[in-house]
Amino acid sequence: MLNDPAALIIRKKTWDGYFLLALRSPRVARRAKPGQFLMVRVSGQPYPLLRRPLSIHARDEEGVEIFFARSGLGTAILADKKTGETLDILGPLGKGFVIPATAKGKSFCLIGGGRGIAPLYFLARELRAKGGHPRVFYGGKTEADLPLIRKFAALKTEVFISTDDGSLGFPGLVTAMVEKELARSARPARIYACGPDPMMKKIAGIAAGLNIPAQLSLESIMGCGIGACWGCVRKVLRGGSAEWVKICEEGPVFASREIVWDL
Amino acid sequence: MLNDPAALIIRKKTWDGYFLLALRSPRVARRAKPGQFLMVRVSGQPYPLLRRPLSIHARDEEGVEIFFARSGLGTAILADKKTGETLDILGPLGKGFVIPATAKGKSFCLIGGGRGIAPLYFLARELRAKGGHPRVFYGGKTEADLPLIRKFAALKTEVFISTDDGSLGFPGLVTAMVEKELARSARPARIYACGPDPMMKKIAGIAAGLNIPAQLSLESIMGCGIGACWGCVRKVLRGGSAEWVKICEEGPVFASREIVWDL
Amino acid sequence: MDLTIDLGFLKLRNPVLAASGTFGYGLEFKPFVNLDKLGGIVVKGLYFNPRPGNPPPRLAESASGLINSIGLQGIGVRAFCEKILPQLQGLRTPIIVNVCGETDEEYAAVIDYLNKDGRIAGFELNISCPNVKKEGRCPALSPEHTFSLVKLAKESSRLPLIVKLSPNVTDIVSVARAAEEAGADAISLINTLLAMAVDIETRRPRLANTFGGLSGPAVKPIALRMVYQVASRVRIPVIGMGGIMTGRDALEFLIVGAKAVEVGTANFVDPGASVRIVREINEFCREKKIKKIEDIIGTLKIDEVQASR
Amino acid sequence: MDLTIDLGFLKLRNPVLAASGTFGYGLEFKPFVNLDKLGGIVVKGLYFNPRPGNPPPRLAESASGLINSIGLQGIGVRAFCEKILPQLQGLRTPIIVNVCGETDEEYAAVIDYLNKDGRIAGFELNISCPNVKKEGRCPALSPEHTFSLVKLAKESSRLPLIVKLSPNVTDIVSVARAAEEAGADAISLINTLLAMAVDIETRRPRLANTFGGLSGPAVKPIALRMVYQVASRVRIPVIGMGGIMTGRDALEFLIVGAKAVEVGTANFVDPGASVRIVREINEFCREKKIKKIEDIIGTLKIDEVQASR
Ligand SMILES: Cc1cc2nc3c(=O)[nH]c(=O)nc-3n(C[C@H](O)[C@H](O)[C@H](O)COP(=O)(O)OP(=O)(O)OC[C@H]3O[C@@H](n4cnc5c(N)ncnc54)[C@H](O)[C@@H]3O)c2cc1C
Ligand SMILES: Cc1cc2nc3c(=O)[nH]c(=O)nc-3n(C[C@H](O)[C@H](O)[C@H](O)COP(=O)(O)OP(=O)(O)OC[C@H]3O[C@@H](n4cnc5c(N)ncnc54)[C@H](O)[C@@H]3O)c2cc1C
Ligand SMILES: Cc1cc2nc3c(=O)[nH]c(=O)nc-3n(C[C@H](O)[C@H](O)[C@H](O)COP(=O)(O)O)c2cc1C
Ligand SMILES: Cc1cc2nc3c(=O)[nH]c(=O)nc-3n(C[C@H](O)[C@H](O)[C@H](O)COP(=O)(O)O)c2cc1C
Ligand code: FES
Ligand code: FES
Repeated sequence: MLNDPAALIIRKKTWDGYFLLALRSPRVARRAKPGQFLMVRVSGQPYPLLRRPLSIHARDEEGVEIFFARSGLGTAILADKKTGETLDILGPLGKGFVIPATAKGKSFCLIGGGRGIAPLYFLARELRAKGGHPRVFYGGKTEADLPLIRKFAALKTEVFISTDDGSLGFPGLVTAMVEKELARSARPARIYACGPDPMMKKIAGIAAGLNIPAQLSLESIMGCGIGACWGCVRKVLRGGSAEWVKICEEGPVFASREIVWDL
Repeated sequence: MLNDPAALIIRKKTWDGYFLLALRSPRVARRAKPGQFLMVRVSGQPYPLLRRPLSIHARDEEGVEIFFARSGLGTAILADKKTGETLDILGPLGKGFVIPATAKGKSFCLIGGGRGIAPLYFLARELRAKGGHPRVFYGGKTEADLPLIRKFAALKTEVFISTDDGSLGFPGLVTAMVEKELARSARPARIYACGPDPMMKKIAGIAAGLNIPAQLSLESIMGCGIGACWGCVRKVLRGGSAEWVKICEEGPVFASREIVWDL
Repeated sequence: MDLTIDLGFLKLRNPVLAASGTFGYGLEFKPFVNLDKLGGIVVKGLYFNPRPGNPPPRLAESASGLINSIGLQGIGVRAFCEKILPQLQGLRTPIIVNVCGETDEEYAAVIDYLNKDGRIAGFELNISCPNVKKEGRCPALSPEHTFSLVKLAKESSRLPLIVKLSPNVTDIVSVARAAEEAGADAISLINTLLAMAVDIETRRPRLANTFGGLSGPAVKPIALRMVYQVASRVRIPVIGMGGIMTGRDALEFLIVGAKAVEVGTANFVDPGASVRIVREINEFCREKKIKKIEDIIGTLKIDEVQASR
Repeated sequence: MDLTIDLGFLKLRNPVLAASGTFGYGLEFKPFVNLDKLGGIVVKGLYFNPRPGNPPPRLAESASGLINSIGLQGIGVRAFCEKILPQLQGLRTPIIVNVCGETDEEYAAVIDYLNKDGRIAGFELNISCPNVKKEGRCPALSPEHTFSLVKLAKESSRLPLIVKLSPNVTDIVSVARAAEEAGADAISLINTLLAMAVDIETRRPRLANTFGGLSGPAVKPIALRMVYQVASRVRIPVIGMGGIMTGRDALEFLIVGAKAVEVGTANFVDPGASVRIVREINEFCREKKIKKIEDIIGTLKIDEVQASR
C-alpha cells in the first residue's frame, strides 16, 4: 500500500449517474488484487474532509480503474473531474477476494448490486485468466443502473440481468434471480458478492443453505482505510467469538460464514 | 442591490497572479456605479464559507467586470473559473465614489495600488464620460503588478507608473510619485484612491496638506456586504464624533477627512 | 402541508426564524426575501443605550465557520422603537427582540421599555453573548446566574420570554433547567462557541478582541447534540440553531426535538437562505407525505443497543 | 534550524507528535512516513484489558469535521507490550501511551503495568474521552475528579505524566490548574467535542452510540482558544491539538503558547501529514529567519486596545 498523490486521469466514461475513471498509477497497479480498494481524496480542502473508499474496478500494467455511482457530495466532485486532472489515492488497501489455487475449469457465481458490481469486473478477469468460469449476476433498481452489461459480456462470461422494476431482464431482486438460477444449474465452486447489506445478508443465507463457500465484500464508512482509526468495524467471528473487526484491514471481503448479521 | 445567482462568465483574462472576469448580469449592471462592489460566492459548499467582496471594475449594458489578485483560497478558486461557468453575485453594494456634478473640464487624480486599481477603471471611464480629465497613478510592488497599463492608456488618460522595486516607471511608492507630481502640476479637483490601509493613510495626509478633497475606498473583511452583520466597521466621523461605521453600507468609499486613522 | 408551529405562547407560520445578529433589523433583507414568509425575525441584540461594539477586525473565517467579535454594536431601545419598528409595521411575521444588558438591571430596563410596545411579539433574553465581557463571560455560564436573571426578566416582562443559552458550558441541561424553573417560556440555543484565530505573519490575534464566537456549519454537530439534550429534558419549547444552511439541516434539529429553528450565518452566505429553508422543509415533507410539520418534531429513533448506553 | 523542544521531563526532536487514536499503534503509518522524523507518537488509548469498543456506525462526517464514537476499542496492556512494543523497537521517536480506565483504579493499573517497561517515554492520561460513558461523561469535566485522579496516577507513575483535557467544560483553566496542582508534568488538549448527527431519512442518529466526538479543522478555533487560555495560566508545558492540518495551523498553537502539538484527524486525510507538518514548520522558520522553534512559542502579541478588554 502506498500513497500516489498524483494519479493521472487518463480516461473517463460517463453514464446516467455512473462514472468510470482510468488512472495512471503503475506502482499501485502493480500491487492490486481483486477486491482491494483505494482511498481517494476528493478535495484538497478540509471539506469534504475524508477520503472516499472505492474498489479497484480493473487494472493493467499502467494503472487502475474506478467505477462509481454519484451518491453524495464526494462522488459528485469526483464525477466532475476531467481527463488530465490528477487524483490523490492510497492503495491498494484491504485483503481482497480469495481465489482458489485450483480455479481452473470451475464455475463461480459473481453477484453485484448497483455500484457493488465495481470490484467484480477485476475479479471476473482474474478468474478468467486462471481458467475459471465466472457467471455474473448483475442487478439494479432499473435499467440505468446496469451500465456495465456489455463490458462483462465482452469477457465472454454469462451475464444474468435483473431489475427491481422489471425494466430489463429478470424482474425482481438480484438475489431472487440468483436463487432461481442456482436451483436449476450446477453448484458453483464459490460465490462472490458485493452490494448493500440486506443483499449481502440474503446471499449469506442462500450460500449457507446450499453449502457453497461465499466471499462477501462489505461496506462501512471509513476514516482512514489503513487500520488506524477503528472506525470501519463490522461484527466478524474470530476464534469462535464475535468481534468488531476493521474491514479496511481484514476485509473488505470476508468469508460469508465469518460475518455476524445483526441488522 | 440584488442577488444574481447565475451571472455568466463571458470573458476571462489572465495575467501573472491577476485575473479579469466579465460577467453577464444586466440587472446588476444597470444599477452599478463606480466604487460599488459585489459579494461573490466562490463555492457552493460550506468551505470557504463567506462571499468575497470585489469591486466593480467596469460595466456596460450587459454586465460587469471584476479584476482581482489571487491572494488566498477564495480568489484562487475564482481564478480557476472558466468562461461559460456561472457565479453567484450580490450587488451592486455600497455607495461608491462621489463624482461632482461639475466634473466637466476638471482634472482628477486617481491613485491605485496593486489590486486597488480595480474600481478606478470604472471611475475613470465615468469621469471621462462626464468630460473630466482623470490622471491615473498606478503603483505596484513590481512590473507584474501593473497589468492594466494599456487598458488605462486606451482611455486616453495620463497614466503614471511606479514600482517599489523600480522595475518599471517611478522607483518607489506610488504615494511618493503622487506627492512629487502634485507638487509640480496644477491642483486636481479631487483625489480618488484605493489600496491598502497604509497607502490610504498616506494619501489622506497628502490630500489634507494640499487641501484637496479626497475620496478613499477602504477595505475590511466582510461577513455579509449588506449591512446585516456589523463586521466590516471602520472608525469614521459622524456628527463630529468617531463611530464604528459599516463600510459595506456607508462606504466602502469615504471622504478622506471623515476617516479616523488609528493604525 | 401544514408548517405551522404552536409554541404555546406564540403561533408561527412555520418553524424558521432569522437568528439575532445575522439578520440586521430585518430591513436589510427586504431586497432578497419576502419577510412575510418567515416564521419569525429575531432582531439584533439591543442594550438600553446605543453601544459602540468592539474594535475591528471583528470577523475571521475558519474552516466551514465564522468567528465574530461584533460585541453587540447597536442603536439602543429608543432609536429602535422610533426608527426601526415603524419600518417593520405591516409585517405579518412576529418580531422578537434580542435583549442584552451590561447588568441584570439593564436587561430589566430594556424589557420595561419595550413591554409597552404592541409591535413586538416577544423577547429573546441574550444571556450568552461571548463578546462583551472578558474571555466570554456571560450569565448563561452558570445555572445560578441564569436562574436569577431569568426570574428578574420574567417578572418585568409582559411578553413571552425565550432564553438563549451558551454552548460554552459543561452541563447545558442544568442551565436549561434553571431557565425553565425561573419561568422561561422557551429556550433557544446555541449562541456562538468561544474561539480564536491567529495570524502567524503578524503573530497577532485575527480579531482585535482576541476572542470571538464561532458559528456556521462547523458547529452544527455540537449544536445538534445540545439541542437534543435540552429538548429531551425540559418541558418548555426549544428553538434550535447552529450551522443551519439547508432545509435538511433544519430537519435534523426538528427531529431531535426543536420546535423551531433559527438561521444565522447562512443569511450572510445566501441572503435568501431563511426562506429557501422554509421551502426545502416543505418539499421534504411533501415528498415523504408528512402532513404536519409537528409530526416530525422529536421523532428521533434510538435503537435498543443505543439506548442501553 | 533548531526544532528541538525541551518539555523539562522529555526532549523532543521537534514539536510535532501524532495524536492518540489517530495514528494506530504507529505501525500503520510505516508505509507512509519515516516515524523517526516525528517529535513523538502517542499510541491509541489503552485499557488494562482488551475493549470491544462501540457498535458501528462509529464515524460520521460533518462540515470540515469528523464525529467518532470508537469507544476506545483496543487490545489491552498485555498484548500491547507483547505484540506491539517489539515492533516499535529501534525507533528513536519517543512512544507515549494514552492511558484509559473505566475506574480510577484501572488507570492506576495500566500505569503500574507499563511503568516497568523501558520502551515507553511517558503517559498521556486520557481523562477526557467522550465516547465511553453516558452522554460524554468523563473525569476531565470536573476539576475535583481531575485532581484526585491525576494525583493517584502521579503516585503510581514512574514516568512523566501528561494529562489530556476535555473541551466540553465551562472553565478549562480551572481543570488545567487542578491537573497542575495534582502534579501533572504537562497538559495536552483538546480531546473531541461532544457532538451528534442525524440521518433525516431514517430519523436515527448517524452514530450507533448516538453521541460522538467532533475533531478536525472545524474545531480548530475552539481548540486554539483553550490552548491559549491554559498556556497563559499554568506553569507546566502545554501540548496543543485540534484541527491541525498544516504547518501554519501548528504554528498558531505554538504562538499562543503550546510547547508542542499533536496531529490527529489530519493523519486520516493524508497519512504523511505529521511529517509534512514538521517540514512546513521548518520552512516557515527558515523563511522568517527564526533560528530556534522555541523562539516562537508563546509570542502572541496583544495590542493595548485588546488587552484592555
Ligand atoms: C471498501 C469499499 C469499496 C467501495 N467501492 C465502491 C465502488 O467501487 N463504487 C462505488 O460507487 N461505491 C463504492 N463504495 C461506496 C462509496 O465509498 C460511497 O458511495 C462513497 O463514499 C459516498 O461518498 P459521497 O461523498 O458521495 O457520499 P456522502 O453520503 O456525502 O458521504 C458522506 C460520508 O459517508 C461515507 N459513505 C457514504 N456512503 C457510504 C457507503 N455506502 N460506504 C462507505 N462509506 C460511505 C463517505 O465516504 C463519507 O465519509 C465502496 C465502499 C467501501 C467501504
Ligand atoms: C469593498 C472591497 C472591494 C474589494 N475589491 C477588490 C478587487 O476589486 N480586487 C481584488 O483583488 N481585491 C479586492 N478586495 C479585496 C478582496 O476582497 C480580498 O482579496 C479577498 O477577499 C481575499 O479572499 P481570499 O479568499 O483570496 O483570501 P483569504 O485570505 O483566504 O480570505 C480569508 C477571509 O478574509 C477576507 N479577506 C482577506 N483579505 C481581505 C481584504 N484585503 N479585504 C477584505 N477582506 C479580505 C476574505 O474575504 C475572507 O473572508 C476588495 C475588498 C473590499 C472590502
Ligand atoms: C455576526 C454575528 C452576530 C451575532 N449577534 C448576535 C446577537 O446580537 N444576539 C444573539 O443572541 N446572538 C447573536 N449571534 C449568534 C447567532 O444568533 C447564533 O446563535 C449563532 O450564530 C449560531 O447560529 P448559526 O451557526 O446559524 O450562525 C450572532 C452571530 C453572528 C455570526
Ligand atoms: C477516530 C479517533 C479516535 C481517537 N481516539 C483517541 C484515544 O484513543 N485517546 C485520546 O486521548 N484521544 C483520542 N482521540 C482524540 C484525538 O487524539 C484528538 O484529541 C482530537 O481528535 C483533536 O485533534 P484533531 O482535530 O487533530 O483530530 C481520537 C480522535 C479520533 C478522531
Ligand atoms: S477505516 Fe480506519 S481503521 Fe478502517
Ligand atoms: S459586511 Fe456585514 S455589515 Fe458590512
